[in-house]
Amino acid sequence: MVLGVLIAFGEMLSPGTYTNVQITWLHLPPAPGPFPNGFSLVMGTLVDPISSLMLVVVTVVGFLVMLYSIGYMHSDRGLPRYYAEMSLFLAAMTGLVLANNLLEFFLFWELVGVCSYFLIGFYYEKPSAASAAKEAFLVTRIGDVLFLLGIFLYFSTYATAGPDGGWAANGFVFAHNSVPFLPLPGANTTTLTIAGLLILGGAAGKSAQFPLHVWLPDAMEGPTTVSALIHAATMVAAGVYLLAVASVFLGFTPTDQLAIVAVGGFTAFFAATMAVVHPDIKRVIAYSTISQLGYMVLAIGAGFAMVGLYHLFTHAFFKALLFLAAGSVIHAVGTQDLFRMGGLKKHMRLTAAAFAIGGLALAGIPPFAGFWSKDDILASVYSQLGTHPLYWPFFVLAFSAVFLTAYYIFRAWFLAFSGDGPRDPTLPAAHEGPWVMQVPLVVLSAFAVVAGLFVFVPGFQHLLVQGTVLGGIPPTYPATDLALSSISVALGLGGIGLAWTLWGNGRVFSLAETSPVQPLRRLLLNRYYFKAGYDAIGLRAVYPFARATDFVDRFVIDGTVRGLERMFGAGSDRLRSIQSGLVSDYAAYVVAGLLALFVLLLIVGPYLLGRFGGG
Amino acid sequence: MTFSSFAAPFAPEIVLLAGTLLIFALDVLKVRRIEITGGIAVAATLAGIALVVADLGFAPLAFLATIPAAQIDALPAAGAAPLYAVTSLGLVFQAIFLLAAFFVALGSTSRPSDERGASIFFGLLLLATLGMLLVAIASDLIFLLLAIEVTSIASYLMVAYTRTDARGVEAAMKFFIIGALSTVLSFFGASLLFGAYGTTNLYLIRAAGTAVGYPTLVLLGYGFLFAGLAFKVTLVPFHAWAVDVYDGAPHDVSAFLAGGTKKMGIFAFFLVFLGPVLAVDAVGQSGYGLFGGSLALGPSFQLALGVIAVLTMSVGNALALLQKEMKRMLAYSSISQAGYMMIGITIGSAPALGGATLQVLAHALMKTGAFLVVSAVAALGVGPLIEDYRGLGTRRPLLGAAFALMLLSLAGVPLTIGFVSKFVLFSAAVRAQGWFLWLAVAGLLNSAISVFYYARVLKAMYFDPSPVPDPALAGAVVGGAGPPALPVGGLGYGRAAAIALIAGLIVLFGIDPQLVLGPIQAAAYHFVAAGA
Amino acid sequence: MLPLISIVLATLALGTVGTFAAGTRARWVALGTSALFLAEVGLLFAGFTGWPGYSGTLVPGFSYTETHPWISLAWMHIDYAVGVDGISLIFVLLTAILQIATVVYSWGETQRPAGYFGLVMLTCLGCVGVFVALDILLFFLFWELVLVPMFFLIGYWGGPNRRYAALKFFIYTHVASIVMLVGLLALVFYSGATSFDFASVYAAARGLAPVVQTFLFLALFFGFAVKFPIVPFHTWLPDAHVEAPTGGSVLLAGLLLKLGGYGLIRWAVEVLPSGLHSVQPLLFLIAFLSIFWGSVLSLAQRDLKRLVAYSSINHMGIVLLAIALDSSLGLLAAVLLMFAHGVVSGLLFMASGSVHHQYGTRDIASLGGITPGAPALSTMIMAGGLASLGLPALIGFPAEFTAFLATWNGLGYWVLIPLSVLVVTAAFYLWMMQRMLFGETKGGPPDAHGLPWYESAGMGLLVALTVLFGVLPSLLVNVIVNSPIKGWPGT
Amino acid sequence: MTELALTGFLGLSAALVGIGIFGILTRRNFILLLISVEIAMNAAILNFVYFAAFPSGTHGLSGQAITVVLIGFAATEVAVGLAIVLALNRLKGTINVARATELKL
Repeated sequence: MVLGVLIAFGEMLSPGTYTNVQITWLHLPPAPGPFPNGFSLVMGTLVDPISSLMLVVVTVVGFLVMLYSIGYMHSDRGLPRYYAEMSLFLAAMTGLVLANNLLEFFLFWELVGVCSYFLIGFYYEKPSAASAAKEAFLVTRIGDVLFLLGIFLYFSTYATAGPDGGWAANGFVFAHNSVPFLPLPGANTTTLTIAGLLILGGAAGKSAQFPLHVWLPDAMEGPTTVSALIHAATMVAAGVYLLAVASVFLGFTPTDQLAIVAVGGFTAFFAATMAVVHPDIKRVIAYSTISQLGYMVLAIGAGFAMVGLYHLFTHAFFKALLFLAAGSVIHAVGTQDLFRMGGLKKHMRLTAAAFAIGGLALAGIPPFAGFWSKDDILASVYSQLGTHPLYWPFFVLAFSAVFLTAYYIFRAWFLAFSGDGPRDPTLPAAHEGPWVMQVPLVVLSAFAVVAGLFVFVPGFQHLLVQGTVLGGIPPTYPATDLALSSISVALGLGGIGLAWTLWGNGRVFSLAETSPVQPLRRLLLNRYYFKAGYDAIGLRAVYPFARATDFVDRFVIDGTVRGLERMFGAGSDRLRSIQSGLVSDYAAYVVAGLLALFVLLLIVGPYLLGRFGGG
Repeated sequence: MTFSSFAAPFAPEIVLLAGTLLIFALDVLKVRRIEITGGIAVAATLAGIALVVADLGFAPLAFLATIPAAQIDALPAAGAAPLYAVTSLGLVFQAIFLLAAFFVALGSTSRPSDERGASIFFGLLLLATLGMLLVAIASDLIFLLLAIEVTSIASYLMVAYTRTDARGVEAAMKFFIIGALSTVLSFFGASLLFGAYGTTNLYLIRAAGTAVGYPTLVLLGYGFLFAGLAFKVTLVPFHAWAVDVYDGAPHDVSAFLAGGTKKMGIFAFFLVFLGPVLAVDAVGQSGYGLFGGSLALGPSFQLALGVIAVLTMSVGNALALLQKEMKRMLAYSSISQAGYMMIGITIGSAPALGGATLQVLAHALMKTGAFLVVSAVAALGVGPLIEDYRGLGTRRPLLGAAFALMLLSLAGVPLTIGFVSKFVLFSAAVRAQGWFLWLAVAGLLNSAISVFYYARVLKAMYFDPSPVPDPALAGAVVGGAGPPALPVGGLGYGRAAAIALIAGLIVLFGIDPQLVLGPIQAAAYHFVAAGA
Repeated sequence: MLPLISIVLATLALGTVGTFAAGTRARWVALGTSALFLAEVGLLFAGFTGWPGYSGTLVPGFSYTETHPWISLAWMHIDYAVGVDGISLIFVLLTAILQIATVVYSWGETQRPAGYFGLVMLTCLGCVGVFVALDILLFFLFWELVLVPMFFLIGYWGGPNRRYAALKFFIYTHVASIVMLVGLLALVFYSGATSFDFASVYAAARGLAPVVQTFLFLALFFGFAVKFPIVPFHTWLPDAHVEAPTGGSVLLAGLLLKLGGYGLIRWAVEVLPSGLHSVQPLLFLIAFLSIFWGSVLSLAQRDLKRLVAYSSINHMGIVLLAIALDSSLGLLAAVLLMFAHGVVSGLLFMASGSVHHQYGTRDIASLGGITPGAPALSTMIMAGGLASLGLPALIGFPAEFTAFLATWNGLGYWVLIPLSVLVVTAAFYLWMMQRMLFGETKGGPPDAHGLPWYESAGMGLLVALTVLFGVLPSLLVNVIVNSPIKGWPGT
Repeated sequence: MTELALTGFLGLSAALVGIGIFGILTRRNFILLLISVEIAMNAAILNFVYFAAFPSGTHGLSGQAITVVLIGFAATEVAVGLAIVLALNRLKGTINVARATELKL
């Protein structure tokens, strides 16, 4: 961690210096055919502004979560497994951040994926956990496949249009300040568009963007610490990071950008809606994660990678904070159901405060971290509205999501902490966790307050700008638009207000069964039936199809084989009856053979030979 | 000419004749112990082998060579009509015949020493072998046919020599009737050829070629002759007798019939259908033509042969496929093997002849060995059905291994002579190109199918649990329920030695085929060039 | 220089004989042989160009070549000709690895150990022979030789339905190799070569007319395809695998399937270029079919071994695809894939064998939550599954990555077919793990003794290699590309 | 002799062969079978006799010699046949070949 932070500060002090070391991983020598120059795949590390930024996030949050785990997991068997997998994850994540080419990026990308698979399934005795782990792996796998194909497209584009002609001998290393693909003369724009979309697909898988978002809420089956580290701060952010990297080193076509904006904007709103009604504290936060990731994607789509990364940075802290806070709540009361909790703030002041800070940051209330970054995102998108009319709806969606966000997070807060005692009396008496659990809360709260202000540290903003240099031209940082930000703040406050009126002071707002919005609520509770749909595809379509194929395999293909076998057998049996045992028959065969011979010699032979010519 | 110069080419024949007479004389003198008669037979055949191999130019035995190398493969003076001619290929076949006879004799010495008619058996064995040796040096049609008849008559009697076994006698009856019929056919054919050519000498017939008054007679003659010889070689549809005879005959006799006399038929085919009428280009590529010319019979005969070859191997396989009795299965398999040999005759090129000859050698070894194993196993009290062999492989590892080896060789698995012979034969077929390729394909597919029934035996021997009580063990138990125990776990020295030797040769020739392939190919080239 | 390859073959031959003779101490002899063999392979590598530590004078291409006349007639010359290039060397290495792993894994074999280990030795001998043979007859001889021990392994040590499976395996593959033999013979004689050795056939085949090449290629391909196996000639595989003893399955999947791929590369693709060219579309079709079929079928399997067997079909389909691409990258990918699949499927079959020993069944549905009971075992299964579904840093990844890259490069968007099948592959492995390893414990407690040390040792070795070559694929690649193919340094 | 004669003789021997073969195919009595064989055999023997008379020069064994040999051979064959008949009769109590079909399939 310390190292990570040091690197980051080093970058701040001496912007524009890049460390890049690499080794050849796989080398195909030049050979005639499609690869005249041969090509090599390398593994290397590239430390540049944005990677160092990520590094800070990964290491700091990682450290704090590990610290927190000491308290949170203390009573858990399989601790060694837990720490091993967590460390492996941190290692892989660091590798991903430092990767200096797409292949290596993909390699670690998969590794963090499998770590998350293991950690989600940490309580593998629980069938739900096991299946959630599988679901997460599979859904992200879909994204990975797209990502892989995207890599191929970039590689082959590089092959045809790359500076060194032929397949890059340099192993497709991200070349800083060199021209990215996009402006590259001769690069096939359609291919690049498709490639961009495929990359987006990969990112969507990892960052749980619509329509591959289903896995993230279920991933909450894992320990809360895992959710905090992997499914809030770091791994899920990898998708966003990928998009940022791609936008910087590869570049997106306008079409790609529109698609990215669409996905981001829609997801931001879509996920928020689901969070509004959910009773499970962790899942609420999970949905908010999805929606926040949507914001980042939106920003990158609008062409402001640095802003997206900035939000990623701040979000990492306050979202981790929220999770850890929720964790200590769960640790205390042993349930995740908001409707059973209540009045916790009496016993858990620190946690309540931490959660509140996190909530405020999330809701984008100044001066908390979330405000600045989210505000910049909205501003940046607003500034780009001119580029394409379709930006409008998604901007509006994202904007309105601010209100929902504020509402659902504080709904959660009120449900959990306000009021005078738990709604479910059977809950154990709540109490704060040990110091190892409190310290991270404090630290992260501090970050959640101040992280947003970093942007005013010249070095930091420079870092962002430098990091996202596109084709040698440093991008302009979006100007803050006071009107816009005031509206968003107002929305946020409005959301909080609504939450207070419905849920404050232990009030429980229950929607009348007859209410016209009831179906909508059910729709939201069932997550728009997405998961159900996916399961249906799996269990009602694919598996029966597989069974059918199996049937064909056993009875048609193998049946043919056995059929042949039987045919031979039957033929042999029939033939054996000529062996009658009566010697006169045998003599008859001989004479018949003699006659047949003459037929062959005099008729068949000459005919055939005349037809096809002799031997 | 002096007797010695006259007798020289006949050295092996004379040895065998002496052996035969000696045995019969002893029989008259009531000396019938197997140790003696069998010993004589073994000695005679062994001596015969030595002499033949010496004549073939086997250096270590050179001192035994009786025929001046110049006389071997020598073409007679134009117009001369010798009754016999020594060809190197003929010598090779003699060696094969003697080898088969030797193994049978050796194996048979392990039969109960007071067995009735044993001495007759050995005498007839030598007599039959003598006839085969004569076939191998014949160069006159009548000489050839008579030699064949010597063997035939001897083998009729061998099949029935016990005179008490109903199965044996029935077999002999069938054997005799079909045999007599085909004898008639061949002599009738010969008579027609005599009519067409005014001679029965193969050289002269070849010289005359197509310059002949009555081509129709020639066609008919060769047709009848073919039918007559096909009986010996058990070509479909002239094969039906073979299965019953091999089945009914005493095991050792079956071994001799399958491993020996059948091969005589093959060589007769060589003489009648290849030697005299073969025209060969430099590389021995087939230029086969029976009277290319007026009736253009050559190609059409080839076609007929090809058809019959494929028919033979296919029918043989098909019948063996589900066969339940071991001996009948082996009989059918040897029918199909005859089909392979016919491929070589069909193509008629020197390589093909070589391949066929190697196949003959391989088959002689494998089938003699297999039937000897059968008779050994039967002596242990195991039944005739394949399923009676259950667990044999694990109960009698060595015997089982030997039998497995022979079956694998029959199936054409590498490192056995069976593989090499098929490989060479089919190589020759492919090399001949044209429609001969399809002969190779047919042959290979058949050998693939044949794997099934050999594998079935292996399955029974190794994978199936052995029956209880296990007869395969009873034989070995001294004073057990089975027959009195013989040495070598109930096998007896002779059988054990014969089986072991054959197994050894199968592997030896499988690993270093050049040993036999070299001489055989050279002989084949001479044969084709010299035209018998 | 030492005739290393002959020494290797001799080692295995003697080892086989010794093992058969050794009775109850057979396993020691087998172990010794395998160790010696491995050491000799090490020597082979040490002296091979392109190997990191190489400091010799060998020219690239075929190394360690030996030629001794064997059968020489006026019309055909057959040599005992052996030698290795990068590709064959890789496969020899694979053989050595799997042999020793199998021997160690089967350490507890009590049923006629002499026969068992002897047959294992014999199988490996046959495979090595196929990989090093540079003469058609020699190649075919070893090719056929492999069938026999496998037939006995399945038939004697196999499961309940072993007899049927053994016969089916033997005949099915034998018929195929017969067709292949016709092709090989025709290859020699139609191209006018009198010598059967690789070089002269290779040279002579250039003169063949494209149409002839096509037919020859098809004949050879059929022979190899059944070994692969590719749909629809694959049905012998599941039966053979399910019935075979664990060691048998390992060798079957790890080595025998590779014979097909190797033969295709060495004797068809290399020798009959225009033949390959004209049947390429067919090959692609078959490959896609196999990939799809194998993967989807695995999804439907309840028996762990059957599942792995079908996944083999899927992987070998990818191999065929890579070979059919006829590009240097494709070739590289194909060889990598085969090596990877050899190790991984070996691991998986060992694992399923252990599952069977421990729980008395391989039925996924009736097993569950075995992780608490047998953590080591379930780790092995997970490692195998993840490697097999192409997880980075495991051996499967570089292979599949290159394969798909090559496919994209050669076929463009057709690559979507195998790529999308990747998801299915992941699906059935994950589903298997979820049902078998996780969830509530079903299917009774594990065997009292737990996982025997030798079984975990055998699997551990393979896991280690999976990781090693997954992290450093160049160890393999540098060797592979030293082959006289596709204008690689070997040429 | 003349063509006519030749065709006549050939016709005769052909007839003999035909009769013999017909007998072999139809008779069930072993003795009768033997006789049929002999009839057919005589056709061949007859051929040798008169083909030897043709002008077209006779090398090697002349037809007559062959004839003598063949007659002798035929006698031995019959002898063997009779031996088998006896054995058959003793063991099966019949000389009807149709009764001896124990070996089949």
